[in-house]
Amino acid sequence: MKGWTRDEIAARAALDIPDGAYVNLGIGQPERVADLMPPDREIMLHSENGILGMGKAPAFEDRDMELINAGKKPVTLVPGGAFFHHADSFAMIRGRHIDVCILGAFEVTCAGDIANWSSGGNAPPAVGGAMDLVAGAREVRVIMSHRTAQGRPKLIEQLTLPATGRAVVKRVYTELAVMDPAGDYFKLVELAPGIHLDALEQATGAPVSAG
Amino acid sequence: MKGWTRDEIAARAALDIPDGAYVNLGIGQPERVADLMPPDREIMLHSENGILGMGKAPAFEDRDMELINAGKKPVTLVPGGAFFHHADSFAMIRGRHIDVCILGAFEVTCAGDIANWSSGGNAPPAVGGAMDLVAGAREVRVIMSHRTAQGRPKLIEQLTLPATGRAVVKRVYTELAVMDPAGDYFKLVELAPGIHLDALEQATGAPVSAG
Amino acid sequence: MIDKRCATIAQALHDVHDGATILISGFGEAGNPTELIHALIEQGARDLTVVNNNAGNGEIGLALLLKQRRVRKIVCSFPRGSHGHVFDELYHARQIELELVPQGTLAERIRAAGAGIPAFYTATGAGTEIANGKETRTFGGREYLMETAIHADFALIKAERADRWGNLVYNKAARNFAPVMAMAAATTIVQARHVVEPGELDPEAIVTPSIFVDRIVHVPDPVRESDHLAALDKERAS
Amino acid sequence: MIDKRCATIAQALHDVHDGATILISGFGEAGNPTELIHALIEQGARDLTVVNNNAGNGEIGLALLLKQRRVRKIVCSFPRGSHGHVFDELYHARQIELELVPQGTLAERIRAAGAGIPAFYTATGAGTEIANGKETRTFGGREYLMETAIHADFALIKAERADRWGNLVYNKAARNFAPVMAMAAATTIVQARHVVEPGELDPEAIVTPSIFVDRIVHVPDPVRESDHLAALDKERAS
Repeated sequence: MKGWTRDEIAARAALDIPDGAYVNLGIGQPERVADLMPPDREIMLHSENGILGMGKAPAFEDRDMELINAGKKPVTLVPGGAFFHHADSFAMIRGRHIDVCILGAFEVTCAGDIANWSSGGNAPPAVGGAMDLVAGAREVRVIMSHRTAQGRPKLIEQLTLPATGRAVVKRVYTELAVMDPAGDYFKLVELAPGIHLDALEQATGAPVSAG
Repeated sequence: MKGWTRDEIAARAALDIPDGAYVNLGIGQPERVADLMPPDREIMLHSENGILGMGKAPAFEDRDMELINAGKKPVTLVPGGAFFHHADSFAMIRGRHIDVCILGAFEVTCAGDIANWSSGGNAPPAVGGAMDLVAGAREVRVIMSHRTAQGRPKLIEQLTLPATGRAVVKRVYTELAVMDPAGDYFKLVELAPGIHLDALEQATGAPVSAG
Repeated sequence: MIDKRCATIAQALHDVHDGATILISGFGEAGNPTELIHALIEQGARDLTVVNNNAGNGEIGLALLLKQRRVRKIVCSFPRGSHGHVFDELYHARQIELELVPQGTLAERIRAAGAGIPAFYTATGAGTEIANGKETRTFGGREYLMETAIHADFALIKAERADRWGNLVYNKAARNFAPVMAMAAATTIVQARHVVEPGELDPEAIVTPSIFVDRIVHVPDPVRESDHLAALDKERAS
Repeated sequence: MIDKRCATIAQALHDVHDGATILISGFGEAGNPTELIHALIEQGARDLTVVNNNAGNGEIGLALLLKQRRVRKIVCSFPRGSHGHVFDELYHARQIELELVPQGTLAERIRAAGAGIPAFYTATGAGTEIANGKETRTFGGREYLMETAIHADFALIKAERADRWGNLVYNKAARNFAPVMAMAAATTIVQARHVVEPGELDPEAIVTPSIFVDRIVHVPDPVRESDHLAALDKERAS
């Protein structure tokens, strides 16, 4: 079972972002979405630590460790970007000004619950801005692999890990499909090429509706 | 009965303001305090509408109606002054960053209650920043005439007008005396020259203690 | 390409509906979006709820909107002024509803809406008439009132400079309520003295980041309310 | 004349008492007041409660303060990092207390303290472990948590420029928590790369007005945490 590559997933998620949107991208795989935006669209990237208008990573010799993103990596600022403090930054999030937030996740349920902050081990708990983002962004979307490395479904009916938020995820992009949490099932939006519905159902820990 | 002139009252109030204080002065008589500061002191004047570091009134031809104070009169900005928005301005007030606020008042009680926003007539009620100031400034002081034009005491035991705040006034300056609300009496701090204690007691609608 | 500039002021206000709640910036005459208000009068929406620190001066801007009987309710801290006769008459004739809010509570309630805070506590107004009908609660031995967010459909604000993304800076004390109002409305409409290209505003000095702004109208030479009031005084004296 | 500049960094920190609550600015390495923290280590106060977004990196600044066992409790949103071994070890040995707060709630709780708001409501964390033991309340059909202000005895922050009154501007994303922390502490102590005369900072662009600042120390060439971490990595690899 192949489906979409990681870049194809990111490009598919990028397709759903409207021109002019204010977007927050989670650390890791969601960051790729910025590089794969359709060329006709201009979007504005928000970073929790007080940046609107994040640009691409600078060359190593140009990096400024006082211009870093939420993942603590050096970035740049686009013309029209702005700096602000943390309370203002989270006012943007909490106040529903971020149009789209794309996060990674350990688990997402068909009710839109998400777990992405604690893998339940004995490492110190660390939540960062994840709970603020899922509670505040107008549209919370997730890019994730469909199953764990051990083959267990990550799109399920009930979270097994601690929740980041409840009933907040509107869309999930995986290597197999695009699906929308719809209450007690996932609504199929699009199948990856070469993936059949029964294979998707098999890989998913909750009902899937193609209708 | 003479006592202090209006400027002498303002100068007496100015004496109590420490060097380096952040001060908010109410509209009218309290504004005079700024002009009568001892020359060895540097204070920073706050205006509710987003100014720290208000300077003197400009010449008529230099006035800028986008640089006005809370009383809507043109002012200037001193070097080291700053502009900010209304929520930040009242964060300074509510968050107890204003060291001293000097207001006018219709009535003050020995418990420190103050009425200065509504004279109880049928004009539309208007509160402005008065309630925020009395609730938030670290030290609320009042400059007022001791009695009404009709000779009724304005320093009393119970407010007859709608309250601006309760148990907030720490010191009152009048033409007769400086007094501190002390619960069920006013504590005399200083008598104006030529004023005797019994005359002060007569003019005051609450017990006065000289001890 | 993102361009929030509107070709005409009418276009910027085309969708204001009857019954809308509208935040209007300004304190005294500093920061009043007078041209936007006049365009709103042209536009015709009525039964409005308006939130402003004051209640209009003379017969211009907000006072004129009131005079045209387009405002059902005003939420403000200080509906009085040397030229406040329009509001005064409506108030005494019981033709306008007034919600009086202490100035700092007003600013904070607007910010709360913009910041996703449904309610907060403040000591302002505890023990006064303002507390009537409000929940109180004690923290650390002191009494506080619970105050709720003021959300709005539109904000009309005035800025000094805007870029096409909607980043804004203001002029001196004309900043006042505009930054929090820009945060709290579903649609924020700005009149700006100068419109510049993205990158021309210093990113360290932008007061309202573009995320809070929806539409920009270029009004290079806004009317001065003080000129209007002086003319009004002269007319009355003669 | 008002002059908040301190002659020495030690003087700026002389009155930090055992058991104090201290806000420390910074996110990643941007905005960390490393020299102030090192001076606090010299100064000797212990049993501290520290509020910071993270829990220190490498063996510098906050991590070094932790390593010296001077911190009883840390309040933060993300106590993890590629160089977070000092906190990790203390945490696993149960030698430090952790209060985990979502990042936006942390910023807002600090701002609330600075703005005189004892408590507010937020949807962040509703329905999660973060809600345990917290009051919840429904507004408009949605569940919110009540969160309370975080007051502090001291704030240690880093700025780009300060004048002698204490007006501050920052550098890019090094601004982060500093403006709200400056508001929330009884005593705010600033290390600034540049110290200038009043009037040199543009009054329209001042981020932290002087009212929030108590002491200023000139630290023209602060250490770069990334250099320290690179050296640490090199040492370990060899």
